[in-house]
Amino acid sequence: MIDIINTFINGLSLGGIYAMIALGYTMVYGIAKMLNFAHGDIIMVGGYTLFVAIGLFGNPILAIVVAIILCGVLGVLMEKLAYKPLRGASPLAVLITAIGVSYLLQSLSQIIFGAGTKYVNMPNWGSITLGSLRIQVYTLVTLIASVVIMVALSVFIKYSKTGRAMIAVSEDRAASELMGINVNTIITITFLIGAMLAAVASTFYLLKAPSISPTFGSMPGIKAFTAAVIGGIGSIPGAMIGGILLGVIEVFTNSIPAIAPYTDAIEFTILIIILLVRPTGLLGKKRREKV
Amino acid sequence: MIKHKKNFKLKHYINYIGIGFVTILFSILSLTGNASISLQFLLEKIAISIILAVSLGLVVGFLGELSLGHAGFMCIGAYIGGKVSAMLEASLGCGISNLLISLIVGGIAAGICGVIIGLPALRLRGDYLAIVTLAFGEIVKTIFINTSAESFGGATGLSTPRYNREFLFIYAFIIVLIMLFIVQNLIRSKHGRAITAIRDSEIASRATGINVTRYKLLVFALSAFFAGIAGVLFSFSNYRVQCTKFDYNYSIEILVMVVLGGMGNITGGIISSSLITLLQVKLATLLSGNLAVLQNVLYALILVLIVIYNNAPRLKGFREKYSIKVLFNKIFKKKADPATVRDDEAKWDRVPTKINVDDLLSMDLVVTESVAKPDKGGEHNE
Amino acid sequence: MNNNVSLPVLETKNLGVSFGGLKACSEVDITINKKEIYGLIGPNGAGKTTIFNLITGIYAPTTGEIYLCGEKINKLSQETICHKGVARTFQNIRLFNNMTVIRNVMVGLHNRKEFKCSFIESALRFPRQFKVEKAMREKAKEILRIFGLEEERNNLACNLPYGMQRKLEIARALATEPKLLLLDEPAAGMNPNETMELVETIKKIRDMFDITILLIEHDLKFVSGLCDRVTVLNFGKVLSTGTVSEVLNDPSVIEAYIGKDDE
Amino acid sequence: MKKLLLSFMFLLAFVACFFTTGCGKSGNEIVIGLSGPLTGGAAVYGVAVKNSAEMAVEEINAKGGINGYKIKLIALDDMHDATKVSTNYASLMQQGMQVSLGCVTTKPGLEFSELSKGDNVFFITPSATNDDIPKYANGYQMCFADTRQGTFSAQYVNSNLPKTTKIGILYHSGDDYSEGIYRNFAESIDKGFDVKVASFSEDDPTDLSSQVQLLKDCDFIFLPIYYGPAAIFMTQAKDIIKKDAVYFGCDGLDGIDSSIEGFDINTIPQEVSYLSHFNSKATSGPAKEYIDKYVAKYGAETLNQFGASAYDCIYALYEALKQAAEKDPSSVTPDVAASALCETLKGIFQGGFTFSGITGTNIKWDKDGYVDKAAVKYVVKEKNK
Repeated sequence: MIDIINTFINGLSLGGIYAMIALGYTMVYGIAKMLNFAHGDIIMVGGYTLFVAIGLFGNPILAIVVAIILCGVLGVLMEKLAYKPLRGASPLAVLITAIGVSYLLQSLSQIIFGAGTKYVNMPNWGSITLGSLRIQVYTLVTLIASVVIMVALSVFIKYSKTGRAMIAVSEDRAASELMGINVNTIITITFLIGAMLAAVASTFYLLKAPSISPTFGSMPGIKAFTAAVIGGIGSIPGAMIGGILLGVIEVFTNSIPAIAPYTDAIEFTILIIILLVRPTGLLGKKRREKV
Repeated sequence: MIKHKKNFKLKHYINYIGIGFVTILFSILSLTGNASISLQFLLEKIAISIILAVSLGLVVGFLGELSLGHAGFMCIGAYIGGKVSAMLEASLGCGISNLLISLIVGGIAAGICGVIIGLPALRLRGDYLAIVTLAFGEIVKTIFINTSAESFGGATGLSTPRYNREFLFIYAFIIVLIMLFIVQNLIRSKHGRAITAIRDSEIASRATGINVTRYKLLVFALSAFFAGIAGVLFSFSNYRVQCTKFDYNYSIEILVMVVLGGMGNITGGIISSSLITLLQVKLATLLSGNLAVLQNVLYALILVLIVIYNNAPRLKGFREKYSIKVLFNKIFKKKADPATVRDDEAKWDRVPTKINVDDLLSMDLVVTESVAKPDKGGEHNE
Repeated sequence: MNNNVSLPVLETKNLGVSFGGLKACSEVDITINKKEIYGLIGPNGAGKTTIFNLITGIYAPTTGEIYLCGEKINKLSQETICHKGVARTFQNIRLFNNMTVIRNVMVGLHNRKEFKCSFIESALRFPRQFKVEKAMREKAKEILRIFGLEEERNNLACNLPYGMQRKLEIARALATEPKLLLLDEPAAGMNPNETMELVETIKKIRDMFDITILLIEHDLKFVSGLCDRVTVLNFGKVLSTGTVSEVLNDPSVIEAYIGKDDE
Repeated sequence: MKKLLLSFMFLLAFVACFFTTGCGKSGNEIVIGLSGPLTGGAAVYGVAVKNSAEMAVEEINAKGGINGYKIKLIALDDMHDATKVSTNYASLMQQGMQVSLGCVTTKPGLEFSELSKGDNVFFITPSATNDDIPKYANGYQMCFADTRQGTFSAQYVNSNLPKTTKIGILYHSGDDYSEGIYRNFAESIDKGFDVKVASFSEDDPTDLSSQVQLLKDCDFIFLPIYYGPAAIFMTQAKDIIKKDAVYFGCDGLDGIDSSIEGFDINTIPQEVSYLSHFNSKATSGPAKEYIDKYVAKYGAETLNQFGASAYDCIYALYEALKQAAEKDPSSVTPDVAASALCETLKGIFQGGFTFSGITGTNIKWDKDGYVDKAAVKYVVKEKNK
């Protein structure tokens, strides 16, 4: 029983991380209408930044701030250099560019940092014991922080002027342009937020498992994409639910030795089943094409 | 077919002529012992890439559905076909009969999976379908990687007979020709028209009586069948089939070939798949030692620049002035009038590349209810 | 007009559909006889297009039945309904934009018996493929000629002017050899000249192809010049049915529709 | 239009490619070929092998080469992808490869061993551990084969641990190296042990917390995995697994204390040890010399047993070729065909050839090409007192 609770808490915290990455995916998707396949690699860049920054400053909090800022800048740069020239072009063209950017980031990081694994000295907070239940502190921190961030993001989107402009752009870009919303700025801000969330996710990843390599971001990226789709791509609460669901499933299947090798297959099968039952994800808007 | 001779257009046959020329040229070179091993290996790879790109092009370019799991079908073909060929090796050896049987079995196995994955395609669209196909590919991979060593080889892969490299690429190119024959005729026929109609507007095609279900399943099955064929060829061109190869990255690579070639453009797909394969092999074999890290940077840069150059709306003027087509037309004094597509028959293999944003990648059709929306250009009541 | 004793081409009984709690239309009874041109009018949001969608199988009715020549069609798929002989156009034009004009019509010809050609025959290039293709092309040209679109046949559909696109959509629908043709605002966006021309064309095709036509339109001049009978809808319910002049004099119609007309 | 444009751009690249490949075999060097993952997820192994081999080649060339001829090493990138091996192999052959180090990793290595069989190219792989790699007469291994590592480890467990020990295993499913060792280990340990098994399936796992949960009661945890995932496991298990537990791995664990920049093994309270042929913490002898040279040249990050093994491979080839040249100078020249050289080398390797390097002394090869040398248990870190 204790094991199950423990596993569940681990799943929640992993899910929180997935949710955070999925948020980036889903926001960029909803607003810029593109699948940013390079999103996973921003996590990787965030990881390397933390590695360098902790080495430089020693202070993890400062390093995290630096990583968030740098990833934000990278997200904006990526958008300006690679995606903005393609605004208005076929979304598949943008998809291919995103893949190209992803390759580029991976190989550049290998050139700069080498192929080896780097280990980031994140603070170790130890664990707390509640009866026979022992929980790692970082698990709790991740869980709480991700909930706080999600709530803050929801509030920001719902109540701030920029947030509402984002909703408008995602609903109808042309109309919002006519209403005087600067679509380019909104898209840039979306990329900024998405990339910053990725940096936060990368921090939590490193708190869990402090090692990074150039391909560090690709699997979390795909998993988070899956999470975003399970929740209904474009939907912010959907990304949270999808992420947490996926995290819990992953940790549980991993904890049963007989099915552990099939973890990926199980996760993806659940995804397919969910989509067959609800074709637009758990919280995706049900859209009926107007005739 | 004699009565159609007057309509003979080089354009119709350019793919056959191109591939046929390459096949004959290199067959002669190879059979007379003038082709190097690396050329033979390269040609095998190119043939497999062409089959993959053209078959994925059916789904993405002509049917207008995004598939990120093409490697999964290839994986099934490679494993099933490879297993069959390994079993037949004892009785038939590794000859043409073994090749044919394996190709058919592997292709059909993949085709059946194509129908299975086509079923969600009836319900899902856009990214949702894309992620289901991606998931399918990963599931297939995970299942094969966890098989026992006796059945499908497990982690070290399935050991399969390798076909004589002097002949395999010739057969592979003949298969490419057969595939082109089938795919091009299909696209050119009324069935192809129905498929492109579904891409342009599913609702209108239903209203026009097109059996959308049937055609979607058909295209998925056919595309998977050819991917399976490519997989079987792959198993014959390698000593081992290892499923780590067939991950989503490989599916994306095939998608890149399709997109760069121009969606719904078979000739473009052939050219881009050959050139990308060539580029990758050349980059890998040229940049040895410390330079190897540069190959991905170069590949990524080439990819991004080509896509931006070809698609950026701002560069449109530049493209129109300096593209090769304009140059070509200047040299041969041809009129290029984009508004009119002259000679409908000549354009059968190429449908314009622009697929509606919302049709392929997103589903923006947010509809509150089915009540009528304001009239377009009609009177404005209230 | 109603002297034809054969079964009505279209008959709806107590037809209704609701989305969530909202009743888009209810208790709609329409009977259309052979070779009639029947109008469906009403203010925006009255449920006219919804009825089209119900007839063509896009929505499944919540209540009631639809009969086509006496055959119940309300559980069938869109394709089957089309095969049974119902073709339609759309309010917001839905052409196959990336295909040429002639191909748009050829898609319409797809399911005709005389152009049957199996998938294998096409893929392997049997002689029938060529024969069928040629015959389809000729037939499509013939249909385009009626609408004066023959010259445009090799243009991309999306490059046509608006009026021509509307005509092309009708041509495509006609190509499926329908018994009943549903036209959703065929004259929308046309100038008076084009509208008059369209009236003639619609009458011509009714006689030529021996079909029955049900149309939605706002332009009362168009409706009165064309329709034998009309039904007025409001809030998803039938207000009145009869000839144009009968209906226009119905006080409930005047109040609900004409009275509110800003024009 | 697009396609023409595209084809033009690619054609340029294509033509450029052909111009630069024209080099072929140049001059009088003995060519050693190698294919390994120089980029991508497994790059750290490929880079280590390439660096070390390069270093050894430079040293040998500085000494005057073999039989008066310099050695040239050509290392191509296969990205740990078996399908890239065929073209790499062909390209190496075109560039005049006479003898080879094969592939760095197993999956491509299996393909390489089949390809090289046809041309009868002698290869000795530093690190492709699968049992099938030296399947044919032309293939040799410098590293231990998977089955041997599994059985060695099991023997160690059987003879040194009390039967009450709770044994845990963490392996990487879908990875041939890890699965190979795990299966042999599981088969060979005595039935009396209480064994718990956990696995992960990603190449770069980011979270092993559920595996840690599964193994938390074990006293002895066998880790037939590479050091990257192992470091993650140890970090996550730090406070959960008993402080007096023992982590025991195979040669993949080598480098855990040195190759991960920023990772301090001393923060792990448990004992960490592994069975290997090379100790990257060696404080004396030739191994120490190698380590110092390597670190000075390439840094510690890619220092691991893969590299050491590659260094030994080159030197073993050097010694063997030297012997051959002493017998018959004409048999070791840049003009000798790969196949002929292979026969010469096979004769030497099967003829009582022994070699002492940094991964062992008196290294011998049996008739199947498997290496015969001592596996030593290295304790990287003792348990905290």
